Amino acid sequence: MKRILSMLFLSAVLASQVFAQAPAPSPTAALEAGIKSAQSSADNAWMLVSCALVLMMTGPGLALFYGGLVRRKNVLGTMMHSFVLMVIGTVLWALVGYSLAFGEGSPFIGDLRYLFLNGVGGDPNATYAATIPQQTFMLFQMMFAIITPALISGAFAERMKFSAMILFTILWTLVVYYPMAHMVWGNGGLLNAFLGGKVPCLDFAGGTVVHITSGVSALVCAIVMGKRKGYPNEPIKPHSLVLSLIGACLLWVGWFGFNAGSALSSGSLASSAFVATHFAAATAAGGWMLAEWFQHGKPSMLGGISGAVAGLVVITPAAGFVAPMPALLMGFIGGIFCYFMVVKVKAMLGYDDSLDAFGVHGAGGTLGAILTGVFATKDVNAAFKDAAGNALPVGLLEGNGSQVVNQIIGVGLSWVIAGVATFILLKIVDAMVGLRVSPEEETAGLDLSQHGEEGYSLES
Amino acid sequence: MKRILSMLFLSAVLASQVFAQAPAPSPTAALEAGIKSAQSSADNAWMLVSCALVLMMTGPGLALFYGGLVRRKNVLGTMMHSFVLMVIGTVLWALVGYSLAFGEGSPFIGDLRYLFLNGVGGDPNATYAATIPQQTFMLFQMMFAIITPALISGAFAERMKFSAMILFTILWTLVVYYPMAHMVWGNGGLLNAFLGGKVPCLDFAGGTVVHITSGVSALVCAIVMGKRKGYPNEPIKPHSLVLSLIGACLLWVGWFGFNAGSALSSGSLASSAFVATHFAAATAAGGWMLAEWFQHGKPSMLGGISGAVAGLVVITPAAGFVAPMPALLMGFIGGIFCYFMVVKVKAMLGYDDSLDAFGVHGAGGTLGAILTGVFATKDVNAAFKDAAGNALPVGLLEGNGSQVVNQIIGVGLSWVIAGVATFILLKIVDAMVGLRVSPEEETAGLDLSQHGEEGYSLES
Amino acid sequence: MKRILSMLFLSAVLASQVFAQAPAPSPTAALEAGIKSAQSSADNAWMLVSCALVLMMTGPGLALFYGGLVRRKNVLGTMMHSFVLMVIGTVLWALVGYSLAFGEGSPFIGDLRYLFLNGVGGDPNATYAATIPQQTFMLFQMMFAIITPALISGAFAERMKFSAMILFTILWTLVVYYPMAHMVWGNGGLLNAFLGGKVPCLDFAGGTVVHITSGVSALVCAIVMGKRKGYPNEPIKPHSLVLSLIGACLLWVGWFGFNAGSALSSGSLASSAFVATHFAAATAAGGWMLAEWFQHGKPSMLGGISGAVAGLVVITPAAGFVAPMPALLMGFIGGIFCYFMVVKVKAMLGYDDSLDAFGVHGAGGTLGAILTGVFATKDVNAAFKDAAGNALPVGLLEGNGSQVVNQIIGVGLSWVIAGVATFILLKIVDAMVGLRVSPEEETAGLDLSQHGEEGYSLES
Amino acid sequence: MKKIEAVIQPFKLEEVKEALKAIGIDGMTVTEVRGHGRQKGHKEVYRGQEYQVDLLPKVKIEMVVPSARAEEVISALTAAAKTGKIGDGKIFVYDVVDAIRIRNDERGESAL
Amino acid sequence: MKKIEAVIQPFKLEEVKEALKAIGIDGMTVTEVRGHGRQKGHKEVYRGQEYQVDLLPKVKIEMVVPSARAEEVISALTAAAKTGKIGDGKIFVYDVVDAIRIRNDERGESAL
Amino acid sequence: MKKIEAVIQPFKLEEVKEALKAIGIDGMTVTEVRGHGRQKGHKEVYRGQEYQVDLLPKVKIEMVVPSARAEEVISALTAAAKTGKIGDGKIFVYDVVDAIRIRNDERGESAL
Ligand SMILES: Nc1ncnc2c1ncn2[C@@H]1O[C@H](COP(=O)(O)OP(=O)(O)O)[C@@H](O)[C@H]1O
Ligand SMILES: Nc1ncnc2c1ncn2[C@@H]1O[C@H](COP(=O)(O)OP(=O)(O)O)[C@@H](O)[C@H]1O
Ligand SMILES: Nc1ncnc2c1ncn2[C@@H]1O[C@H](COP(=O)(O)OP(=O)(O)O)[C@@H](O)[C@H]1O
Repeated sequence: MKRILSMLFLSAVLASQVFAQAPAPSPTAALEAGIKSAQSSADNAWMLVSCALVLMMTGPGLALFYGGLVRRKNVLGTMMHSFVLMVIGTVLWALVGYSLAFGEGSPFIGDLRYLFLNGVGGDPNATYAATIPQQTFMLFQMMFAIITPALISGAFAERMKFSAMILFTILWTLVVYYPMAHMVWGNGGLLNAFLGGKVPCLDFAGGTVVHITSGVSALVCAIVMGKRKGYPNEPIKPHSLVLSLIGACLLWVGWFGFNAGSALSSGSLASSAFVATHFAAATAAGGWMLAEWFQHGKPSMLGGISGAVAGLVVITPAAGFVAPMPALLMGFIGGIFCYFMVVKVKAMLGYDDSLDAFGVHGAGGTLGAILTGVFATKDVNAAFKDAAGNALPVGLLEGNGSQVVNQIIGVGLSWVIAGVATFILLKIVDAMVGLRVSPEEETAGLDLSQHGEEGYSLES
Repeated sequence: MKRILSMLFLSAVLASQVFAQAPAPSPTAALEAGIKSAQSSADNAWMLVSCALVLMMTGPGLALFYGGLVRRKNVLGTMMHSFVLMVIGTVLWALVGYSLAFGEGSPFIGDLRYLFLNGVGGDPNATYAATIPQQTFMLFQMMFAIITPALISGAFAERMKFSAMILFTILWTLVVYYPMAHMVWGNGGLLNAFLGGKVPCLDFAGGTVVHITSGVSALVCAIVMGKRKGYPNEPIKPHSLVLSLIGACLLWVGWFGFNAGSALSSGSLASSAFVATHFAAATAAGGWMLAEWFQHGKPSMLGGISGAVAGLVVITPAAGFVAPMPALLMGFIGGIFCYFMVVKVKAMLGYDDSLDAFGVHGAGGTLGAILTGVFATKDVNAAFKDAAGNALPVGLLEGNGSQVVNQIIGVGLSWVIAGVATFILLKIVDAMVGLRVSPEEETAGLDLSQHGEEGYSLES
Repeated sequence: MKRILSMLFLSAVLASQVFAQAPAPSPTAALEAGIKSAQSSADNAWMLVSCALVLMMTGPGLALFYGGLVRRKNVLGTMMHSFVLMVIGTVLWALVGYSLAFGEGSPFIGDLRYLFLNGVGGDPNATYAATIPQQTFMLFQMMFAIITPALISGAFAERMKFSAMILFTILWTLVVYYPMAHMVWGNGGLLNAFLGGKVPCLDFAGGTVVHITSGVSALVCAIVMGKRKGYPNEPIKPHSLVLSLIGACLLWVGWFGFNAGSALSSGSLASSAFVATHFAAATAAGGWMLAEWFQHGKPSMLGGISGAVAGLVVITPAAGFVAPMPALLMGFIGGIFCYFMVVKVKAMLGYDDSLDAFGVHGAGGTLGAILTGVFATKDVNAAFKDAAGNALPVGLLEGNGSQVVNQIIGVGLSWVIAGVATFILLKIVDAMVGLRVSPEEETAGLDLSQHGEEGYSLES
Repeated sequence: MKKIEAVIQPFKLEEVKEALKAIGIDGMTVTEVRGHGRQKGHKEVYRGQEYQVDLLPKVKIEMVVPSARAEEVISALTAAAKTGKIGDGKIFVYDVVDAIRIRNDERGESAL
Repeated sequence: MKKIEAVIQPFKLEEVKEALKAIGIDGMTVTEVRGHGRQKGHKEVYRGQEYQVDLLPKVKIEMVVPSARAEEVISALTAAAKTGKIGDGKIFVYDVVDAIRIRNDERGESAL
Repeated sequence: MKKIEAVIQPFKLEEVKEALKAIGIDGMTVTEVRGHGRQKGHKEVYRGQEYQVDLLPKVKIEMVVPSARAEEVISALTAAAKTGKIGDGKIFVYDVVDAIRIRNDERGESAL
């Protein structure tokens, strides 16, 4: 690649010499090319970093967050759920996923123009991101397709057969994720607020596509699969909150790529989304800990990290649309709301969502998607314009009440699709290979029964 | 945000067409706008990454480094000190901190113009960073305000009440950090070498503001709070040097954002600061291990990571002012000096600075601030210019002895402010809620007594 | 640095005013300067991040990956091998390494023009990277020089004297790494495909320089040093696959800096390399796990992460030359091939390569280097051009069979140099300080015997 | 006094504890142990290397009780710990010469 | 010979060790155990789910000593381990039939 | 019945297990312990603070066997565990009053 660079350099030099003599228009064109290249390199630098950050969210981030919350005997089995998705999610995406999600096509699903990434190269796809190579855009979106199904695994942790998990994940990605991604972000997608969707639903980084779909599916999984042996009578404690803290912090840091990266450029919109993301994470962590403090007299580390993740979930759809102070508020509300869902509602309804994938992602995603319709403002993101190009009000507080309605429609649709599809898919997988490990295997733990290895061998 | 982008793209296209016909000056302006945008995006890309890196230093970096050094029963309580600052430090900063630190105002403290981040948006604040959104600058500085008080926690680890820690931290941030940050980096700050300070003190990334303030305050905390039960008679060993190693490495990596990010742009100054930072970390780790090798016949992992952190501390104020070879030397000196402070001096004086926050940050920060006055050079950073715009000598070795004096004044001021304020604040907090947990709680550990949870549950 | 920035800003402003009046050519020059600066800042942003990512691969990445695979009593000793190289590799590089590797000079080794980084500053070195400060290029290459010898440590883990390890590492870096780096990447290097090498061997990011050299040396180390006490009769299990998973994921993420960073710019070539890297890692992890599934009925976490690393190794030399689909294929082949080498061949030959540094890096690097010659394509990287500047076929599949021959020559040379030199160096070191710890020390573990500390103290 | 030493399946610990509390026995000491017996272990594979693990995680419960209550404790314990499958574990009974409560130097049965 | 088995508070281990060394007893084996007795445990809460932890960390010390020295050991041990608070722990005494030093097959008291 | 309790060097566990299997003893319970005796410990240094570690990792093996087989077990065990160096460990023998197999309430020697 070094030659390439030196040549690029040479040409630059030559060019500059040319300019000296050449007539007016010519240089302008050359300069514009130079500017375009610089702008593209700048945005691409940030987007490549964002891709890396979002992958880091899944591995090791989510793997650690979830892995620390289960019992020692299931740590590898649980981390494997995240890890194997870095494999499956990637291959599916490369073969068909990108095309089904971002190919033109119906309002519900993309066509096959990008099958095997055909035609996805170094040039930008101006429809989606005009200043970065389409390959970068493809990579970034792939990282989302990897982590989303991984989030579900929190619901069936400690009891699902590995083969069943793989089968379910593949089907779910095809049937739920790709269509949802297309509807919300794909060109012509039903809910796409920017590319001609009938129901313009604002979802900056995946409140509906990522969190509601995974969270609601998690709820269905928890109900269909039933409780873990001994739950809730026997104590089932996190085996290492230290691992979970590492994971949560990496999720927090990685989320900057997730949300600020969704600006698909490194301009001021990215900075704004970065601010909103961090602020919401902080106040949500605070909110959850305060709730604990009032209820049990002690704020806990588990509460703090759970709250932080909840806040990140809540702000995800809003990150690029809301100002800093509303972000602080959204996080705080979200932290307390998810605390309530996880601690009170789950206990009431009595399902066993092992790691609270629904209580955090489903509940938080729903809340966030709706609040986005409330707090979104044209000062941050002039999402809607009139013919004359003047920015129109975006959120409820700016006087655009209809947006909340659109948000609710988007939320409802996500709930239905995720819920129904997941139920059917689980039944299919159950019929094919069976969903649950045997009681003996569950007692022995997933690490030994599914993978033939142990997480720790600390005997000296 | 996608629409925004495509529109940006469109306008670009249109523009270029315009140029074709338009008269000479017009295109130039348009091109300059394009260049400005590209330059800003480029610098912003690096700065957003730096923000993420510096947050990563606190969580999980510092949380792990400190968490691994305490006993198993205090691991969560210790990590919580870092984590809760990601909450408190953020909220305070958003509400008043940024304004108090970087608003215009007296030489000692900023005014309230940026209260609630009022007016802090996508446009640059040319006074501080002309090429990046002010929101990015605000974010970057916030990450410093988060980690600084977290560093102090090393001194009172394993014995401070959580409520007292929170109260103290809030007060300390308001009374010590914001004023110091304003004095050294704020417009018109007393010690600001670039924006009209009376005493031009060079501090590239926080030798005085971050490390001396936290380190000296740590010393006062250690003395005021007294020793841990059983110290130094009973063995109090790090419960997991593995965690501490992970933390130290993440601190090392994150520090590139801390120091090279302090260039507030991604030009060659950032590269130069990056080099200095890495070189000093490496030689300091080497220096500390060699000292151990001579003294105990064995270099240790704990010694290596302690040395690396010491080197990073020492180079922090100098990173953007010194050449590579001096950086190598500063690190080496710093590693050995901090080893001496931690191993010999602490033992002599007999205070219980649990995790050596003073020995590393206080001592290292002081040494680094002074050596900055010695090794700073105009070849790396033309900090001072004469009327004609010619670079003047910067450091002692270049013949500007007065700089060392200025550095010492800055150091002295930091020591006094941090020391006195911390002492008073501790007395206030003690009177309000009491500083220390009860002996029973200390025996049981902070995890159970303060948070009602355990770090590990490894029983199968 | 703030003054600098504001001045930069000022001058920019002034400039723009100047343009208004000034005659035609003048502004163009000024604009070109602005473009050059923006382009450089953009590329530098990505490259600084890449430097940080590659350092993160060694610490904590490799330290954790290897540290988790050994027994508890050797965890620190093993992590120390990676950590101490962050010290040694840095100092050597700063003093002589960069010059020996990238100075002009013979086809085999560079000259001393850059001794002590003399003349390595903020200006680009156009020969290697025309758009970034030479200091950045120097940093990036240094990170490679740090991790390469660290990879070898997997072979002699759990039994080598620390002093011997340091001595060997220093000699190996001087005698093997610097010459190899110069031959493949240095100006005029024997194998340099872009800067006048006699045998144009394609190695984008270090298949030969990094992986074959370290892997083959690892094999020699394993054979010369002999087996660990009790191997293979007594069970020697990884003490924490959780640590290894964290490490493997950080290696995966860091490798984006390693490979995509090797584009030395943040243009579309970086994106392409990023895609290839991620795809190969994913399919290799899948391939290894499938192989296990067939052979033992269970895919394992250890298998998954081993496969991922194998895939990253295989794609390293090819990352900037191959299209996405071939990358998927190369990874898959690589995963299965390395599984076969580690599980079958090692058992057959019976040497004790503790952590399979050869089976993964030696074998994978060799396979990757050869496959690069097969799948490289001008559509991704127009490596070769004819006089008229038309891109010539690059890989075998494009009809350039000779490339495979060149690749094999490069591979052969690397094998010979690494193998012979390592053998001799080991003998020298053995004569000087002895290679192995005593049986008692080996039983007690490296942590206690070499460093006088323990990895964990979990007693409550 | 007798010492009742039971080696049971870890997942039975809760039940056994409850059963003992039920009959008024709440002084006990629990240890994580590994056991070997009729129950065959499992296979672990690391990079192709197979390990037959024949020491399985068990929990040991020790109670010192008045000789009179020994039988009662044994049957309660057996009932609670039984699954009927190989690996349930064993109970061993030993004589105890004396017992002392450190807190107040009480001795003999009153110290239990 | 007698076996003295003491279950004590973990934070008392150092003191007890010193006390025993003081009277010339330096052969001992220490085990991390969890104990249940009069001392009430603590509550842990994870995401709202409360767990009453009633097995508390204790340390078990075993020493086999000549019967003649038993009482002396017991009192030294009791003195050092006592805090006077519930949870101090217990000492149990057992008869030992024989002792063997593996290193040199010595038997009986001389093996201790 | 007798209980054979052996404290050995951790790295000898495999050999000892094999030796016992060889003579048909496969019921045993193993515990990770720390021991103190003639064998001097090691020094650890953390940031200049030195700790003399005098509790060293050992492994405790407990077997309850028919009295008749005690000697045979002891000699097999001693042979396998011996290195001749200080720290090899000890074997203690105790009387066992009774044994119960939880699975089927078998009692006495047949329960072993
Ligand atoms: N003779 C023995 N001495 C000491 N412990 C034993 C003995 N026999 C069995 N055990 C313990 O009891 C556990 C269960 O014994 P095992 O034979 O596997 O099942 P079961 O008791 O149902 O026959 C073993 O793992 C071991 O810990
Ligand atoms: N009957 C018993 N058998 C075995 N261990 C016991 C018995 N009673 C108490 N212990 C051990 O002694 C510890 C302390 O006993 P506890 O009743 O809590 O306090 P105290 O001894 O001061 O009354 C318990 O945690 C348990 O480990
Ligand atoms: N009197 C004793 N009571 C209980 N355990 C003992 C006794 N003496 C030794 N041990 C155990 O045996 C181990 C080895 O004893 P030590 O004196 O170090 O070596 P040796 O047995 O070769 O003399 C000790 O670490 C300790 O665990």
